[in-house]
Amino acid sequence: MVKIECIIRPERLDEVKAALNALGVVGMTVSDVRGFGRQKGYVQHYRGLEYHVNLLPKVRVDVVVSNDQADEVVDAVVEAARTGEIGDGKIFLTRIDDAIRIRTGERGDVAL
Amino acid sequence: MVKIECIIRPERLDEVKAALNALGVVGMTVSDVRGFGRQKGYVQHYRGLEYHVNLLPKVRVDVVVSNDQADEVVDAVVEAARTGEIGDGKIFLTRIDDAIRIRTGERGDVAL
Amino acid sequence: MVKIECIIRPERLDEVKAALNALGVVGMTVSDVRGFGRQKGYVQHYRGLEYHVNLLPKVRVDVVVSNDQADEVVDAVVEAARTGEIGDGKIFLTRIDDAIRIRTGERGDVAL
Amino acid sequence: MFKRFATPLLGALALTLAAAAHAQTPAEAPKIDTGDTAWILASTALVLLMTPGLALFYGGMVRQKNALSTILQSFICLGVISLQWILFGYTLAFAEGTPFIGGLQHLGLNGISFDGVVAYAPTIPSLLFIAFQMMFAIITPALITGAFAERVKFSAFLVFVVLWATLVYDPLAHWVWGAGGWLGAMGALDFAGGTVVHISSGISALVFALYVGRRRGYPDEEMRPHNLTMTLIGTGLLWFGWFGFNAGSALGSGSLAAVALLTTNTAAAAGALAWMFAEWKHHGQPTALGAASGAVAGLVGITPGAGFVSPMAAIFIGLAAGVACYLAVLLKNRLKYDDSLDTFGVHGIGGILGALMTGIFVTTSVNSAEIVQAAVARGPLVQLGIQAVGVVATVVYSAAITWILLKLIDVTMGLRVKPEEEEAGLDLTQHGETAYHLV
Amino acid sequence: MFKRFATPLLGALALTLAAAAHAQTPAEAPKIDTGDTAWILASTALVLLMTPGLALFYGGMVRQKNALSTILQSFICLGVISLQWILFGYTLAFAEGTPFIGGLQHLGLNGISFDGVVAYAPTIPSLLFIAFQMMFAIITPALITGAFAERVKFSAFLVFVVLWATLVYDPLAHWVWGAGGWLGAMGALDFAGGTVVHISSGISALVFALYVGRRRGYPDEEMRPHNLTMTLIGTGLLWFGWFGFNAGSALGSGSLAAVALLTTNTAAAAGALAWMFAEWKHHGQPTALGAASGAVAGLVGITPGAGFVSPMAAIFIGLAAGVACYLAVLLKNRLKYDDSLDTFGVHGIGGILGALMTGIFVTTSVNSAEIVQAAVARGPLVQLGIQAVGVVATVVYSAAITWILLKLIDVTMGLRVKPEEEEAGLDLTQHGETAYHLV
Amino acid sequence: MFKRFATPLLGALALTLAAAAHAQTPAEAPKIDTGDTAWILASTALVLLMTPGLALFYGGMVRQKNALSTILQSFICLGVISLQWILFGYTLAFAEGTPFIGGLQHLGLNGISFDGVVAYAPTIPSLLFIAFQMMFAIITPALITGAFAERVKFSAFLVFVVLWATLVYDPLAHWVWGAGGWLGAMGALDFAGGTVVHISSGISALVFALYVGRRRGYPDEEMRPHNLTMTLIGTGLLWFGWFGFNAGSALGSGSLAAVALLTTNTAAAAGALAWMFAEWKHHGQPTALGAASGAVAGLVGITPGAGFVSPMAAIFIGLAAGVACYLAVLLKNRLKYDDSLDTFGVHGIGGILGALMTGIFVTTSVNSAEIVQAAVARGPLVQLGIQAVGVVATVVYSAAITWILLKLIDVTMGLRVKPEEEEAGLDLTQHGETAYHLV
Ligand SMILES: Nc1ncnc2c1ncn2[C@@H]1O[C@H](COP(=O)(O)OP(=O)(O)O)[C@@H](O)[C@H]1O
Ligand SMILES: Nc1ncnc2c1ncn2[C@@H]1O[C@H](COP(=O)(O)OP(=O)(O)O)[C@@H](O)[C@H]1O
Ligand SMILES: Nc1ncnc2c1ncn2[C@@H]1O[C@H](COP(=O)(O)OP(=O)(O)O)[C@@H](O)[C@H]1O
Repeated sequence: MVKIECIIRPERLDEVKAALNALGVVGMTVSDVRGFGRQKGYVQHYRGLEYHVNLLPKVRVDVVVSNDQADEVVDAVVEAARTGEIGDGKIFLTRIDDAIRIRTGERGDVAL
Repeated sequence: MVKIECIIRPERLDEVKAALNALGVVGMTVSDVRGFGRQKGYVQHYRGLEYHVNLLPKVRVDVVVSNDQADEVVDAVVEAARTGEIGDGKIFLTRIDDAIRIRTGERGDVAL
Repeated sequence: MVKIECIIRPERLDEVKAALNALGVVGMTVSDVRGFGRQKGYVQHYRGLEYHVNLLPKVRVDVVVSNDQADEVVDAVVEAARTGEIGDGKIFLTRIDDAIRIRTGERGDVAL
Repeated sequence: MFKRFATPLLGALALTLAAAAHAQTPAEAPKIDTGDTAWILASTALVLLMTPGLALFYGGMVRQKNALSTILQSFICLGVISLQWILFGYTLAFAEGTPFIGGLQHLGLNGISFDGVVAYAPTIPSLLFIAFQMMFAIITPALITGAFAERVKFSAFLVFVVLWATLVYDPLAHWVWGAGGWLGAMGALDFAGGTVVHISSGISALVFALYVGRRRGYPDEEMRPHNLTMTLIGTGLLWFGWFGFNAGSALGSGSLAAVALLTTNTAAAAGALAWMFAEWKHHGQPTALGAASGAVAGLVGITPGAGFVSPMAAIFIGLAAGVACYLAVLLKNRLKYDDSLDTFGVHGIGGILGALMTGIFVTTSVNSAEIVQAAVARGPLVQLGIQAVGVVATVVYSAAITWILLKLIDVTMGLRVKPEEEEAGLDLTQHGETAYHLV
Repeated sequence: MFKRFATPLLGALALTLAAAAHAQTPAEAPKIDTGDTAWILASTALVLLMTPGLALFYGGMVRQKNALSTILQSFICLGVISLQWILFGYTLAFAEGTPFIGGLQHLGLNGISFDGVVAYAPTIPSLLFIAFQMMFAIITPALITGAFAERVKFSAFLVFVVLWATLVYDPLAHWVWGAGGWLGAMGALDFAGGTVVHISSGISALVFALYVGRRRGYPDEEMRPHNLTMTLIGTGLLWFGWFGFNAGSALGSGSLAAVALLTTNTAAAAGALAWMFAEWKHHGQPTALGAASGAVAGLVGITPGAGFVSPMAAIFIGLAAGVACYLAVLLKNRLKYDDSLDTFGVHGIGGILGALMTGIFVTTSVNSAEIVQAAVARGPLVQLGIQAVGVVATVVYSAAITWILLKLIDVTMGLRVKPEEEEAGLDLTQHGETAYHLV
Repeated sequence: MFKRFATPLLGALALTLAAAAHAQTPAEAPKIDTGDTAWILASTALVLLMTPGLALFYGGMVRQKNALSTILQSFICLGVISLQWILFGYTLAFAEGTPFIGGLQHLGLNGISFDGVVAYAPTIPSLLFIAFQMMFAIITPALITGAFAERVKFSAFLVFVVLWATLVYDPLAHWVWGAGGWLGAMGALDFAGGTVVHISSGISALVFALYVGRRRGYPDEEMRPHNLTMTLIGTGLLWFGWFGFNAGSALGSGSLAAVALLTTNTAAAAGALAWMFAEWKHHGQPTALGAASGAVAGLVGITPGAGFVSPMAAIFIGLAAGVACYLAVLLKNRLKYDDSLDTFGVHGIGGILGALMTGIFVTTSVNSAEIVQAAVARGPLVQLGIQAVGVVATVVYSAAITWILLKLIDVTMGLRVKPEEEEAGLDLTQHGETAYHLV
């Protein structure tokens, strides 16, 4: 099993979700994060104090899939999340040793 | 070392925490996430516009434990988080290569 | 590639960011989490009901770097995040199998 | 309120007495006074604002998943009771009738002259008296919602509110303030609604909380207020609006309104300090929620006596209400029934305490109306007894009718949401909305 | 408003008529009445508060990234129009002039005596009349901001607001309420601004929404309100402030103000229930946002008739406004133009409906002023026709001038922010701020 | 305020003069006017609301971990000072005494008749004058809390507030407004509290900020406002309440109140625009926080002159206050002392500027009271000198006493929380609460 961790632009979440559904991926976990990278940030000012904001809102989508599904999922995410501008984000792949479905106690690929 | 990543229902967090404490697990990290899966969502309407909400509030609990403690932790979480209804969530296991306690610089199992 | 997952005190984030930048690390992802550990919490009371709060606000910083950069990054984080008091947090290292830059489709170290 | 100066002898007599009690009004035919009217117009607006204020006060204390449903329960009382009142509520409460309920002669405001006055308030327009009273009828059922927050069906709630307003509030208002009402005729004092508003809602709240049962997970799960800044905004608006509630109950602009305003503010201040210091002593820390709760307790406590007691007495009443309501809330935590936002603990206890203390502290130096002179002549012990009769009657009647209504609704349409709906929150499951989408 | 009783025959005549229409004022020289003044002072404060209330009502409905910019757009109207009004807006609207626009004799409040009165309101200080009217001039352009929320440059918005207030609001106010204004002279009734405030802003909103185009992603992306509790606080403040808006438009304290207050409250209540039940029936669930929207629809609907119709008629107007505005919003969703926060659907439709219904329900039992007697004498059909002329004139004029202004601004300075700015949000890109830093 | 027309010749004379200054009041025995009373009742409520408004204004600007503690610091002033005032504050400020402090004859409202009047305001009830003044005494110490937000012990704060109100506010109020107060006798003009409220709190704020030292991490760490929508709600409530503050200071309902209301609104508008445009020019972007801060600066600036200057002068005062306070805040950032929420920059600087400008712009066309005629007769330069004396005296006295109080509290009970408490936030460590539990 592989965990595919995608850091994407918040406004691409709907597309990514749709793309994954189209592949038959039935589960994912989403969280709000802030990203720092090449994308330049914003200057904020509050009563004359300037703050440089370089942590930008991003969304992180974690999908765990079986090894053989990994490649098509990565491709689908790249396509759905890409705008071509700096700040589109990253995908990281990690090996998952096991997965358990809490409801049933099932383990392995069948638990996804 | 193993990272045990549990996606659970928010309302089971207290039980899971208690179960882990009972096992002598002294640390964990919790975050708010939204999950998509088999559990069906809700329809929201705002001035006649309908939105289907299928990202449901979940809580993610990350616990890193030594290899030999992993199984009992998984079992404890499964028991504490289960309601038997769709949406109880998943547990994912990943190998952790090293852990460092920032305060002391200690490494390995002793850092947990 | 290695993912360096740092759970730190919120108030040390600026220092950690600065330390990473100084090393030439150009990307990281930050999220708000709550941590449970040896650090003791607080008692809250609402109209006479007491709640013990032992999930304390922490910040999680994820940095994926090439294997050879890992050690200096860990050292830099330890130094920047340490206060010497209980609750300074942990760093966990995980092997990352691949990274993809969504904007370009690049893979591997070059995608970081 | 001035209207409670109206005696059981109706019509002209009531009118004359009421007029005589009003310093600025000559004994001749009543005439609308622009200054009196200006203050009651403003007061009506102030009391109106208390319902949104209450919505925030309560809304901040529930969990996020029930924020909107809680706010809406208060808010929609503005919709439902505004219509109920002009259609049939006003006539049931204030038309001449039996000692127990008003007649039906003013159904749909029938027979109310749009540019005349009513005997209850001879220097302000009739419709203004009706509108001002309406605001009291609106907030009273809204108060009850605190007791059953986070677990009741919206449809059942709507039915309950209409029936409760009609069968509990309107008769009680008639007993105390209506022409010929038996409690008023007996000499029970209630300046701005200690029995009619606070005891009635507080007791009904208790009955409702007991009937409907605890929230799932209570008291084991942590149920922390989701937004205390909202509760504090609400407290500010309630305090502000209460000036209209109490000082507006003078039904005119003058010394009596000024006294009522000052006693109100004083009791609120004393209540806030009392609760906060009690908590500080007891738990080691003073809380913002405690100070806010104490302010409301003080405001409740002074309501029946606002225009009858001196500012110094108001300090005492406020302190007593703050401490008593704090203890009542502690007791609830001990007994483990689930009056979620402490409507009984604050409005029930505070209202009872205030009603009784009014009997003790009433003084003609503040208000020289006949009804006050009579009370003072009776002496504090006798008056305390009369006040106690008012309290007991209100408690028994409210509790009984509320219980019957709940039973009725429960067997016909069901009262409580399903467990999984309660778990997911009422906002999503009853209303298809969520309060916040903060990225 | 009383001021609309002023006839085309100016000066002394207008004054006499206005005075005569006012029950409490003897026919002799006008004298400031402290009670009338007290209520209009309070009303001015109440209407002032509506603009922050509107800011919250709107601010809660946008996405978080535009919360501050939306609130600021309303808020800054307080800044810009307050100055515009005393410098030249007031004289354009209310000085004697042509039937179409006021003269310039009161530029910078020139010639206004600081301790006298103006003919429009002979029992309150001149400056108070000016200040009260100012609050209407402030909130009207703020209403429009709901239509183009989340996509317009702040600089362009500021220029638009000043020009719109000067070229649309001020002339329209003169037509209807100004000395010699042609619509007023024709007998069109508008008690508190149905045409001047709501139709003008509602129609301009529609034109603006069509001109500037949809928000990026609309209607495919989900655009949920970021904080409905804020919208509900705003609703509470609007309802509260509207008592000043409508009952203050009696320009004095007395029976007329009382009627207006009661009709206002009644229509708000009926509107809230109507929208909520329509939605319940249609979507299966009643929403808090629906109830709030309906309340505002009811308030809009009653505005033109608040001091002309009975409380029973107000129920009907409120119900009709609630349902009609709900349907208008559904239609928008169908037609897919992007009037983001439904300014047209609520203020345009509600205002038109109310203006017409005023012609039907106007009655001398509520208001016996000459202008009302004339209207009743004409009969409902004729009066409906007159009202329709007022509506059509307002629609055509507002639409035309708004379109010209937008074209002008667009070609000179640009109207809309860049796509990437819209994506990142106006708070960050126009103002360098973000609303929340919640850990 | 009218009360400041009272001369050093006390008793009957003061009363006669005050009465004479009031247009609507005949020279004969004072009589309560229902219209005057209605407006001051409403004004008292409006000023009350300013304290919750301030709590939100400040609460939104701090970091989330200190939201409740900041709100509570303002809020609890309502509790503490309400009691302080009726027990001994009022008598110290307003009873006849020396030129420097009032006597003790009205301790606990002793000797105040509940249905009479006081000489300061002969047409409204005595208790209403006392209640109205109380609201000023409450908000003034609350203003100071902005300077030391996020780092002071709650217990130390409570002690400070009581002592400061007693030893700084009460004497200053006596100097300027009290019967025989030396600044008033000298002819210093302060309509609604420029010196008494704003300079005193602003200077004390500066001293407090310097004494207690910077927040941990300031200025290196980012300390962004946690909820600017809350700050904007607060601004709206402050603007609204300020109508009571300034126009209520006419102590009656009439032309003077109307002028004060209009100058107040005008200066607020001008201040908002001035700050916003200064920032736009300087930083390239206009901010909502800037507009809000500017509005408050304008309101502060007009406070001493609200009933003495014309609306056109108010534009100038508002613009000047907006720019000056903006520059003061920039200077603070340069000097790096930590007046956290800019109480000195806005209230200190704005108050001084307003007090001086009042001397220049005062005109009898707005207010023909004797004190104004005397000021105008002296000529602007002399009056400016008198105003400057008032400013200097207030600055020196407030600074000295505040410093002594802080020293005293610091050595006895400690002033500042522990570093780790400051890090974790005052909400958790001082109050055992947190503001939000948003899932
Ligand atoms: N080395 C890294 N480790 C973890 N997250 C990263 C890393 N580099 C980038 N990110 C995440 O990816 C996001 C996009 O990166 P950025 O450099 O701005 O653009 P791009 O991916 O188009 O080159 C960042 O905001 C951050 O959340
Ligand atoms: N493949 C997956 N990858 C990541 N998270 C998943 C995956 N499948 C499910 N989840 C998470 O688990 C939660 C529960 O899954 P769901 O299918 O609704 O119920 P169940 O686990 O009972 O079958 C989801 O809301 C989501 O957060
Ligand atoms: N076993 C663990 N798994 C995951 N997170 C942990 C674990 N132990 C500690 N943490 C995280 O590290 C934080 C600090 O741990 P704590 O025991 O309080 O202090 P210290 O690291 O100084 O010993 C915790 O709040 C928690 O977020």
